[in-house]
Amino acid sequence: MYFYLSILFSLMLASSAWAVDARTSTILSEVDDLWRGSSSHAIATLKVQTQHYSRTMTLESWSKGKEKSLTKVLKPLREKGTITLKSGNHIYTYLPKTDRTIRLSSGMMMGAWMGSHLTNDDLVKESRLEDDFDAKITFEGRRNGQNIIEFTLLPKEDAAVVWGKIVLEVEAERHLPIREVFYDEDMQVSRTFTFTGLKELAGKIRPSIMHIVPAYKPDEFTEFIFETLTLNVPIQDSFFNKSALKRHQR
Amino acid sequence: MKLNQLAFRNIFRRKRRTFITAFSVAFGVMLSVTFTGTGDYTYTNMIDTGAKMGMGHVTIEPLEYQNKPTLDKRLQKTNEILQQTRALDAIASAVPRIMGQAMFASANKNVGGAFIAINPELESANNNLFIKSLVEGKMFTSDSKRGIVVGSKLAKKLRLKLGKKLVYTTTDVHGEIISHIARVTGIFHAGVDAIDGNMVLMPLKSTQHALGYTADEVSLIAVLIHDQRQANLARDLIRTLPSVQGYAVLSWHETQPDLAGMIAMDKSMNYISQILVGLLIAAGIFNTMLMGVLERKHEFGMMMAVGLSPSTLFRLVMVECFWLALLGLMLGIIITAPWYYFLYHYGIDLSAGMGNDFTYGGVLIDPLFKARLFPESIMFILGSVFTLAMLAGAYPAWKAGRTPPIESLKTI
Amino acid sequence: MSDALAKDQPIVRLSHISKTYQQGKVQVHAVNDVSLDITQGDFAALCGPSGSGKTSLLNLIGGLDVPDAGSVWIDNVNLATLSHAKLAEVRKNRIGFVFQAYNLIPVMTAYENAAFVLDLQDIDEAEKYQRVMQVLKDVGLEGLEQRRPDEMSGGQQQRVAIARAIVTRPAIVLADEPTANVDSETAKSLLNMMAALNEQQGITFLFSTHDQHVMDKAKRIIQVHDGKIADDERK
Amino acid sequence: MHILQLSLRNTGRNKQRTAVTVLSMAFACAIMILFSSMMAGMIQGSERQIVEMNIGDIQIHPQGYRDDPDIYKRITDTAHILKQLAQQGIKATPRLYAFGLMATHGTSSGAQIRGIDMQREQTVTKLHQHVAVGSWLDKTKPKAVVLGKKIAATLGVTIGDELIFVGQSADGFMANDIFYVQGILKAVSDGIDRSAVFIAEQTFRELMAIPSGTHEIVLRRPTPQTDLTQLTTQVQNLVPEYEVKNWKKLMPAIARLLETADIQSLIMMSITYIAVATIILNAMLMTVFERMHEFGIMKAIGVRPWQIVRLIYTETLIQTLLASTIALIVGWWVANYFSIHGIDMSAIMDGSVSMGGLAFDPIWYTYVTYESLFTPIVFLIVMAMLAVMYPAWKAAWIKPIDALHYR
Repeated sequence: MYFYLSILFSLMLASSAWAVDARTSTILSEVDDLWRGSSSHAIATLKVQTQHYSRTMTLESWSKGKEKSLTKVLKPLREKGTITLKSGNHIYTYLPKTDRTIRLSSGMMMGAWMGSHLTNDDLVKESRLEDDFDAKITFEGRRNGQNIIEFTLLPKEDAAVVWGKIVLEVEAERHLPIREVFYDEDMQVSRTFTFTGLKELAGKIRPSIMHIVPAYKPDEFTEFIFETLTLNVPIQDSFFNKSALKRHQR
Repeated sequence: MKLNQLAFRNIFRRKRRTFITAFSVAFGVMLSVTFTGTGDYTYTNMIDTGAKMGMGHVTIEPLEYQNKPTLDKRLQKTNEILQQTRALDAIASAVPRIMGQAMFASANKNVGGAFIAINPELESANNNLFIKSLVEGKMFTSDSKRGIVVGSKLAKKLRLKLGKKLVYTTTDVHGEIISHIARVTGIFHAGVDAIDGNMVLMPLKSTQHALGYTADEVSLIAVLIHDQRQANLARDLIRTLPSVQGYAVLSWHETQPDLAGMIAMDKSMNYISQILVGLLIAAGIFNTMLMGVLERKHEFGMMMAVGLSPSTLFRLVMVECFWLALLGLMLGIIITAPWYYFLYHYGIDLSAGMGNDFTYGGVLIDPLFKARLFPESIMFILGSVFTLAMLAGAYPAWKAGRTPPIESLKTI
Repeated sequence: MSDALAKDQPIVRLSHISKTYQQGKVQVHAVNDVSLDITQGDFAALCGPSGSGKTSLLNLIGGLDVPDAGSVWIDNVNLATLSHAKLAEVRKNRIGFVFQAYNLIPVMTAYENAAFVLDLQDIDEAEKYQRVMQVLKDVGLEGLEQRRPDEMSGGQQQRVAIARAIVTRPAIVLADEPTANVDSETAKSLLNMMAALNEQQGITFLFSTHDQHVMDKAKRIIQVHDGKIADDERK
Repeated sequence: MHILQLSLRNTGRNKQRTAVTVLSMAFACAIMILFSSMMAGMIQGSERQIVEMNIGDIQIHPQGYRDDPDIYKRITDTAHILKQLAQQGIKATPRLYAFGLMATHGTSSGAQIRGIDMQREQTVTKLHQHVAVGSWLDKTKPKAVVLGKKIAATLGVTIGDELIFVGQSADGFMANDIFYVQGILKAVSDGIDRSAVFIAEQTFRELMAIPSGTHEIVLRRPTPQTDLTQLTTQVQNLVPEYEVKNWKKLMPAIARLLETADIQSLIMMSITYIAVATIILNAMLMTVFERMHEFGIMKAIGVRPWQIVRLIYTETLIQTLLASTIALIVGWWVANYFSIHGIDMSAIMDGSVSMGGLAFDPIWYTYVTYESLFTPIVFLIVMAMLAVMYPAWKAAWIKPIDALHYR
């Protein structure tokens, strides 16, 4: 429905505003910066595998800052031209089949996003991670043949998050994310994000594949694959206007 | 010798007939008390319970809130309205509330539901059903930022326990989507799935803050009154207050049309039943009175022979009927009192023998067959049974006066 | 009250009265074209076998029944012209009734039974007491005023009935077989008492009877046969 | 003289007394018949309304569907099942469900879309008669929807307005389409009022990419007399792999509510029966005691006590049978009248009424059952026989001399 891929990737993790020690802050900022500039343009593939179906989509997306993003479906043909716009707290969907734009209500936030294992709410929420968690390094050293740093993110008392904690592993040297595990309040694993497919994107080596497995359905997954990524592209704010949605339709 | 005295002696002489007639009347009292009493109890119980589930007997709310209860509609002079409302005699309590829809999420699941934001200082088990049915934990305090009391079914769905957190997502006053965290301080079990699986209570102050309301803004004011039957009166009274001008003031009939309809249906059933029972009682009294008159044909004939006029005879029988009815009422009170006492205090448990999974928990439908009478109802019952007895006695009395004396004398 | 009336002016006048009853499928001509006058001071007996029409005649005279033909006059008033209530008035004020048996109000004492009609007449309390006590004394029931009917013998009950009939000073006392239900000794004393009342107080009596004692005492004997008057003889 | 003959003559002799006794018993009994029929009518009527409106008598679901309504849990051999049910004379209809968003002019609401087989649905439920404004779905308009009362209010739509549905189809794609409001229902049940959107089955299948299978099969008893539990078992045996539940299991709260009403009416009935019993007792006591003198004479001329008991009992039987016949005819006639014409209670209640979230009709019909007809009759006879015991005993063993003076 709506896909602001860059925001998803970057803000899932961290931000520069962590009120923690300098080193933690620095590394998390680096991770955060991996996919995000002041603005971005990307083409990505989304693969969803469930018990009932598997599907592949190609998406094109633009973002500016944290609050604005626009995602358009390129493939398959059946959904081509579907556009999702996130502007601040508002989410709009343009449906080419009906030629109508719909604003999503709060009640829809918990719906599955694009048939994947993420909810609409996940995408909105993650942009607030930095305000919601305290981070600290809980492990440094070798694990699974790699030198890693493990961060544990604990939600702040007031934070509107459902997780008990988030554990993030990054490569010790390049500070590239390896794995991010979400725990529920009883500290049971709820879902796991794995980052692979290192390749050069926007002039730097970054993971290009994000693989999400829900703990309660281990046979299913959702996967994002970056095909291209350009950071800091010039985009007008008006690009993200609701009234501009129809214009994007080609 | 006065008719009264004569009637009295007749009543005492024919003890069996007197007893049977009085018993018919007494039974009428008992039946009416049972029917009316259970009705009075059940309706009051349902109405009060309904009122305690959020809207009160009388609701002060923004115009159009009834049709489309969205969070952008709100009352703005809450304190002023509260002050003026509480000054009215009929009002038991008036409490500010915010009611809205929200999504509730835990790490496990998310579900849609509704919240009621309350000020726990103003609310208690007496005016809030949810507080009454709290089964675990306790109510949050009025200053609580994150306290939340959830329904048992909702807690189960989200796998929540006391102290666990819950994220609610809703739309604030500007139409923006907002999310906040809350921690479970208590769990209530009202016994109705639609409520236990949907409802949460939240602190008014923090909810106002979260939604962008000022401290003087709420969705509605729920007014509870001492006697639910005065709801429309109270509503009209409140409507005249200067502070509520521009707002809607509705009684429970309007805010809970389903309940009002159901009660109306049940009441109409009860009326019909009562009419039938009334007919039965009248038949019983008529029967005994008529038999009594037929039996005494000879006596009446002789009285008429010595000069008693038909109208005097009619009066005599009516006076007897009057005392019989009065006696019956007294007997009725005597036999009904323990029965009523039993129904009042214990009731008959209708849920017994109906399986263990049957938990009503006092909401909407009480599994107890209980009775409670309004003082007016008592007067009404005694009055109507008495009238019934007198009416049933009228024909036999008339008949007694009409029988030609010669006919009466022949029946020796 | 009778002083104003001439001795031979009839208290009761029956003029060609007839009465037919339907008993099952049979028509019974209980009274068949009877004309009769009863005058002040009569002590008359209607005699005849049972079924001859005596009781019917008494009922017609007392206004308890209405004749099919002819008219009944009491004090020169035609009963046929009176309403139920007026008829009750006449019975109350002008006629005293004495029946065979079961003729007292069971819930009342002897005094109250005797006073019953006076009660209906709204007589002043003191006068009532005086009259009732006098009458009870006259019929020989002094000291039994507070007895209930079921506490008295048949003769005593009949005395109460007679007391009740005469206490209003009626123009005539109608007595239907007054001695039929009592033994002969009692019957004799009842009759003597009534004869004395007739003699001393001039009360007019009309009995129906087939009792020889009564007939012997009667000053006028009216023989009734098949609803007709066969003979009317004054002694 | 034969006792029966004597009793008959006695009964006929004092017509007035017999009439008063018989009529008062008949009256009480007829009222009880009417009352029982009304109670039965209330219970049965409520049940019928619940069942007819939407949920049917029995529903078949895939295992676990009700706990977690997942569009992938489907009954795969629907056509086969429907055919088999039809062979047994059971009417049934398939249904499909999915959740999504209904949106219009800036407002939106979560909705449950319901794919309906228009033809079959009409044979099973009365939803199509419950349209408040507009009309029910019809075949010629595949893009038409009928909405629940409250969701229509939430969306602020009226007939002819456009609605956009967005959801996720079974193949993971986005399901979206434009629909037009064809009708808005009256209050049905809370769930339907708040979120139901009815669309044609074929439209649903195309929209949600579900070419086959159904989520629910709803069926109705062939006749109202069919035993529900038995039929449930029968259907379960037919489709052992699916969950088969009757409405009482599907809506336990309502079923309990009706059971409670049943018990309540039972209490009311027993109290009322006691009232009737006093009438009968009264009538019997009066008739016998009034004739004590007569029984005294009979005893005096040598009739044995048991013969008197038999005489009284025979007379009582004659009277109660007379009363029963009258009561049966009158009670039946009145109850039957109201079962056809109904008692209109709309004067007391306005419009349609819902109870526990289910809509009810303001016209109350009686329901004449064998029970409602004969329970009062049997009760009458039994009560009369019991009631006459004491006076009969008294009459049989009284001393003749006392009886002659009996007042």
